[in-house]
Amino acid sequence: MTGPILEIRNLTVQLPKGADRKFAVENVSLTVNPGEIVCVVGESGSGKSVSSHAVMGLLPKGQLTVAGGEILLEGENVLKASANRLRDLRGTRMSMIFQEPMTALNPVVTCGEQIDEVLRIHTDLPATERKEKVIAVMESVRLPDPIKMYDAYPHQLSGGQRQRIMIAQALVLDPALLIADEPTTALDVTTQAQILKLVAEMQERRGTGVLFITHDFGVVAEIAHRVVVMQKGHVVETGTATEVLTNPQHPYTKMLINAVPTLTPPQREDRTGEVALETVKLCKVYGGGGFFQKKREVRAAADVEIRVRRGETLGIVGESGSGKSTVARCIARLIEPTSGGIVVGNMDIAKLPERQLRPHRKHCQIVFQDPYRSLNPRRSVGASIIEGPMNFGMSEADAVAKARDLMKLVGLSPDALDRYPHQFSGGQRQRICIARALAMEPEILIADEAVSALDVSVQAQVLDLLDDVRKKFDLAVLFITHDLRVAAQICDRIAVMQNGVVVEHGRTAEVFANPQHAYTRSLFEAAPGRNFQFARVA
Amino acid sequence: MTAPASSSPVAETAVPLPAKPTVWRKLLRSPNVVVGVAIVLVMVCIGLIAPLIATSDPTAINPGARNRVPMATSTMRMDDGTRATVTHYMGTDTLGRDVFSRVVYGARVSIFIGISVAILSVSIGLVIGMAAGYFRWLDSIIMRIMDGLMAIPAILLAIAVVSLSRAGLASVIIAIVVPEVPRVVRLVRSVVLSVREEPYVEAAVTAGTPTLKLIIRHILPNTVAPLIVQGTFICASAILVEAILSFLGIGIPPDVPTWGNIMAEGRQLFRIFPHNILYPGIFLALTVLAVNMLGDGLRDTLDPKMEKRG
Amino acid sequence: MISYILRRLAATVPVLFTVAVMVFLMLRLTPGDPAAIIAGDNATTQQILDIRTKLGLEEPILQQFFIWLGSILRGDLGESFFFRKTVFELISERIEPTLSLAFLTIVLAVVIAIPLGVLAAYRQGTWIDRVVMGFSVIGFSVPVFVIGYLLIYIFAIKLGWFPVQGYQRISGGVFPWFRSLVLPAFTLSVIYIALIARMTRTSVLEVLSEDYIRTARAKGQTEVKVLFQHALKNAAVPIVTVVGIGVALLIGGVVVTESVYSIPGLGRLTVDAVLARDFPVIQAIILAFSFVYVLINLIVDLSYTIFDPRIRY
Amino acid sequence: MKSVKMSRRTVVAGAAAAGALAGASGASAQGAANVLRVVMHSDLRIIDPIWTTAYIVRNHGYMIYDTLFALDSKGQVQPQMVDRYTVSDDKLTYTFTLRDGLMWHDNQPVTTADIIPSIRRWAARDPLGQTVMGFIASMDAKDPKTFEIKLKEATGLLIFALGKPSSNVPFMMPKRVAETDPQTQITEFVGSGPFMFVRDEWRPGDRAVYAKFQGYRPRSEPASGLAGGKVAKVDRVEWRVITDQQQAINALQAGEIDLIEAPSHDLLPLLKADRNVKLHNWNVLGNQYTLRFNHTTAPFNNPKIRQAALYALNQEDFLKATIGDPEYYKVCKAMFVCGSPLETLAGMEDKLESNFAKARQLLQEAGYAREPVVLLHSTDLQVLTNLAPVAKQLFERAGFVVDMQSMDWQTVVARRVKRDPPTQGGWSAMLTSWVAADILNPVMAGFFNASGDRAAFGWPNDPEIEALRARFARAGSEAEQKQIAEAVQRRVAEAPTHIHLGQWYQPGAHRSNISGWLEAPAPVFWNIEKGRGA
Repeated sequence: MTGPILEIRNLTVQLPKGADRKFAVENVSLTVNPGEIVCVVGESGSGKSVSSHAVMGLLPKGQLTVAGGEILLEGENVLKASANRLRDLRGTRMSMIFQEPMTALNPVVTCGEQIDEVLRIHTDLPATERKEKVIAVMESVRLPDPIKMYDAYPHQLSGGQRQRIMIAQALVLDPALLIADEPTTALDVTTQAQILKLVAEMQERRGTGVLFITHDFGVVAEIAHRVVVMQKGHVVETGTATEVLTNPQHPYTKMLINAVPTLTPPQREDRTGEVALETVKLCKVYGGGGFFQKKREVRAAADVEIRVRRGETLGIVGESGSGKSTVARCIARLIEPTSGGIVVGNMDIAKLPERQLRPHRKHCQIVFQDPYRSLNPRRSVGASIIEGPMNFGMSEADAVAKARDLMKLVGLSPDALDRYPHQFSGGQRQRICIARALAMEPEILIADEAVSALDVSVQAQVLDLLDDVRKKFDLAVLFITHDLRVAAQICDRIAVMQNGVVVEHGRTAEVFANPQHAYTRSLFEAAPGRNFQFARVA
Repeated sequence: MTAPASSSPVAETAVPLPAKPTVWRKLLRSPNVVVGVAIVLVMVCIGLIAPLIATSDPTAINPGARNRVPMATSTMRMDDGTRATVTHYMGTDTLGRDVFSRVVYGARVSIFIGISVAILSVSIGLVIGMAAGYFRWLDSIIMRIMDGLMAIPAILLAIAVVSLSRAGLASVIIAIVVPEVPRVVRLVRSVVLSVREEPYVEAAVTAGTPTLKLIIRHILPNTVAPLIVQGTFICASAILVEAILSFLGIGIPPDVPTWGNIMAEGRQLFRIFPHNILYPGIFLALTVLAVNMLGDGLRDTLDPKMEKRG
Repeated sequence: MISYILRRLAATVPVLFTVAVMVFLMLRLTPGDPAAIIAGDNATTQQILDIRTKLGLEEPILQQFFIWLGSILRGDLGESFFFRKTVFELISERIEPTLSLAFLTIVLAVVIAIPLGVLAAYRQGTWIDRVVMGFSVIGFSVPVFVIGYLLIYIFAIKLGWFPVQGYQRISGGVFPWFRSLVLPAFTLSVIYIALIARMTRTSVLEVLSEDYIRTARAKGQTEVKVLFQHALKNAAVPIVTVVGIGVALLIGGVVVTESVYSIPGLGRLTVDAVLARDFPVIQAIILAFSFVYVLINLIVDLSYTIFDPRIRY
Repeated sequence: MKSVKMSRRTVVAGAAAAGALAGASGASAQGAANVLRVVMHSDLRIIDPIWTTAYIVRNHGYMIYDTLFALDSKGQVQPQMVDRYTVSDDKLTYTFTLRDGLMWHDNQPVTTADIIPSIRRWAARDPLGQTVMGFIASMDAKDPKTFEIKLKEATGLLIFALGKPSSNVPFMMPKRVAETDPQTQITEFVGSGPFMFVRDEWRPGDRAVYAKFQGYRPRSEPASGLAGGKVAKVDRVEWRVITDQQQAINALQAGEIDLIEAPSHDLLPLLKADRNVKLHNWNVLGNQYTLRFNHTTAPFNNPKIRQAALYALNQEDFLKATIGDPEYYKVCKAMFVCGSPLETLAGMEDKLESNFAKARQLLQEAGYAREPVVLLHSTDLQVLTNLAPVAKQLFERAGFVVDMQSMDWQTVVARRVKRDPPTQGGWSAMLTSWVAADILNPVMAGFFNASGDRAAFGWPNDPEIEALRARFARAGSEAEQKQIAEAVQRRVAEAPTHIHLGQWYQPGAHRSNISGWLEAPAPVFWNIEKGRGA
């Protein structure tokens, strides 16, 4: 058939009262043609998901209401379609995959049945044929041993496999339109790469039109044919992938693209400050013991040996479950290592009991991933910042004064001290967390995925902040991340971890230039948009 | 490593910069809370000003005027030999005591029981729960005992406790508190266990905050909301349990007017003189209903799940 | 799995022991003297002392406890102070009515409550929701015995559909058995209907906001199936839990209901025993109830595996 | 209206006839119709009527056991198991002959070898029995049918005691049972009465079942009171336990049961209004409310203060508060029961009038130090619950300090035998009720036993009363007995051992197709017929 599969015209969606703005999206127009992948890029709050949900007619009742415009699916206006008609379209003509495959799949129904359900709803094929069809589609999405997997429950699959199930169930009836809402955001880089490949391949083979929602320009670079950039509910720029990525017009787009860290680390001279932190054969084993039968042990960290000097940033890079956070938490002594040593200054704190540990805690501070949970919602940010210093005997007045300075330092108004966390945005909160950490005048600062939860633009700013404070206070920074680009940007040296073991360790530049270990290499392979030169425009 | 875009499009669009409405305003918006509070207040007032509105001494018996129907009148022999005429709005019971006065005074005792049981079991449970939740080594011991307590059916436990000491207000309150405590303990413990994993608690730990401060500042506040909710429900059930104990004949001494007592005494005459059970029944049901509604309202507004994200 | 069950069963031992100790002490500290009660109204002090010695109540408490504990472990629950019967006899002849009542009550409650709860959740905020929730709150607020009397008055006395009181053994035919239990079971179930309906509503509500519900809708699934195939199954665990907790409450409710409908079950046996200070009976019953409670919890936990494949022991 | 009455009467008559036939033939042709479903005043738990004095157990005794003598409806002692007896001229030797055909339920003949140990066991526990035992020199079986009792000195009590109508009743049991230690409960339930105890259907808290004993040979005389021919006219009697009074009434009206021994007085209007139900005052002598003092501790260790109480109280209030309907109570100052041979007003004329002035004055003279009266209040027995509050109010208006402690009856029973001072779990006064038949004279009525430690709880110690009781035991003539009884009552009016708070009557209720319920001090179920219908 000819003509666009999807055409959104001047779509306007209203937000509930009391929200920060009137419309979630306003006058959004975009089209998806057959066999085309259109990426909608934007940061949180840009309204990219809202648009996609509007297409499926899945806007939460009562909260979001379409105020104007039309959405034409193969010429049919789905906004006018009856509930039943909409149900018929879903799964047959248009279908959707979501960000978090774990929660998007029904945990108590086998994967096979969940795919089968689509067939049961929309076709009246006999069970045997349905089963064949399901197995077939599972094969087509490269699921190993589909017959066995048919009866598996979601939790028994890996994240990648789950997302494949989602895709299978979305494509089983060959819809004209596939909407992918951040389908890879929750996945590790390597998996992400595979899924992206799969989507592209599927789309090619079946000529499906794909509306691909993402916040990651790397991903865009990987798969997009055309790009739609959204900001605060408006489309600010559209064009082919190459146009937009190499020659962005709109300032916002430029800003976003500039914010994407490069994969080629800058040359850095070695730091020579004295060693602030050193771990010796650090091990952490979970489980074990057990009452009747032996519980299976998990070696979250095995013989980890790292060294960080003052003024140096060591990146620990790895995918989920690689044990990088475990190491961080051991060093911060939030958990007790099973064996090995943690030398801070010239003192092994690995086994110190809480009481003797307390005086040493100030040396090592940590900034967590989730900015929404790392501040006590019931206490003013000021209270959170001065708590530490006052624990170590600083008078309230001095502590507050210090806090004000730090707020300035992290780029927030000192008067904001008596406000509460929920009054700040994610990035602001991360800044506050950094301020709180600095208030302790630590020698070691651990950043545990400290920027992963932030939009690229914010991410860049926070990274800069971290680098500044490192210089300013000659900190030893231990930077935990899953994102190679980020690591490349600020780490002097990086340690790559896999299954609790440090597989490679060296100067960032060298590791990036020629990775030794196979795993490291695979990581680089997977990094989205790696062989794409983003425009660097002022 | 989950990324920002949360699965619900709403969260995406709403950046929580504007100050959220205060808890109080939220509460005032909940019809459950408003109605509940209103009724409870009325009942409490009735209890407080009982001496003013009661038409006669709730314990004064008058064998000459037993089982009078509502609105009947009777004359009472006063100590000084004079005779006074009383109208019994709710009739009289088998001892000729004025049901209206008893119900009004009953509000005092019944509500007092409800509230004191709630406060006692919550505060005891809070302390024990905190200890169990925070100090690993105490945990198993405490929880075993709590399991034991929990395993004994509440009513049976109450029956046993009441017969333990001479029937009276104190023993009844204890009897109702004891089975409630383990439930509170479990609640508190679970909150503590989940909260102590929160990054902001860990941050406080790395900031070298001493254990006690840590508990009071960062963990305790999280238990307040659920405990208030739990407390209201305990209060409601306490009022009921008191009635049931009286029904089984092991409650507060019958001459002490409580709604439970009045009903328990009146129940034998249910078919001829329903007023004995009807009026206190209405008051009791209404109060418990109100407290329960209050609890529901509080839960919907104070629910920690709502609380976490600004 | 098996080892898990074993571990759980092993874990019940300390629990039951605590129960045993607490109950025993409580009873031994009660003012009532079974001997005096047995001796009757016009007994002299000497007669009562004789009886106390006969019942072994003159021994030091600790000794009494271990004697009792020993016999329990030997599976001997002792003999009632009053009835010329062993506690075992007494309990076994009382267990059928209580079991029947409990069983019927739970069935009734589940059958009525769950659909109500799902409906309320689906129509959250509408009048249906409010009606269901309103009813459930009222269910909490009215004392069991009041409900009982009302039902008797209406359905037994005025309409004469059901017997006023009493229990028909199931051996005497299922219908009379059922008929004799309808009113008691309904009386007792009111509070559980309330309890379960609420829990169903909340947990279904929670599930309805889950991603996979959205996925199901995105597949074009109908609302009814979304509710009962996807939502309910996922909401099952908390519901099952509350049903389990309900059983604990049930035991309490049984005491009252049985005395309202004069059903010769364990509940009334308990009250009689407590009023009569029939120590061996009280101890045995409370222990038994506690054991049932612990067992139910275990069963509930195991039932999770049926509803949620993620749970494995 | 009249015609209705007529027709109903004829129906009943017809039913009665039918029942009579069935009863006589003993055939259970009518099956269920011939089962009498009864709700008694309490649950049968202990089943040794000698070992305990509980009335429910006494009633159980009358079902399955038989007595040597029995009280007829006119209060006269008549031979029951005994066929005839002779008394020697010196009134010291009694010779009894058992009537023919007496059978135990295990179909063994009743012999004197069974009788004598039965008397001994009873006498070991019953107060009256103990007194009588004091007179008995020897008891010997002459042959299986005749036995002989020799007295040390003459007493008018022997025959009366053997026919004692209420707790403890001298029931006759087989030798092997009767030889059980009096302090131990019997474990075998074989009697020679008109009904047999069906042990395996006995479920305490639920029901006790009795079956007609086919082998019972009734006396030829018509049944009268506890005496006369005990003809069982139903095949089965089931005692059902319904703890809830209201529910018992409901069940009776719904026809689920046939008879209630003691329906709550307040509920009688319901029954009166129901044409299918009849009320029957089976215990004509009625009952007597009683307040018992604890004589061993202050304040009631002082006779003047006890007398003050006697002035402060009045019977009307108690009766109104508990019974309510004047039809079922009687103000009666006679301690030995109005309508009995020993009825007298002696000493009581000005007492029990709630003369608070007088009471206060006496308290003053006695130097009452406002020691609190610990008043035990039982809360779970309908007929007793309202007594204590009334006493409290009257006491207080007389100037007593009262500490009323509420508890269930079982706890009262336990408390009242404690001799500790009130502060340590003791007591000062408690209220109970006696069956009139138990208190017809100062010897049998337990509360008059003033022998201090050996007396019943309350432990009055009054040699004067003891002397009088001893004389009463020896008294030959009615007149002499009466004159002593008056003396006792006068003495008690001065130094009360206990206070009688009026007589009350407990009508039973039964479906209108039930007839033949005998008037007697205890509810007995022989002679009762169950007609069809209604």
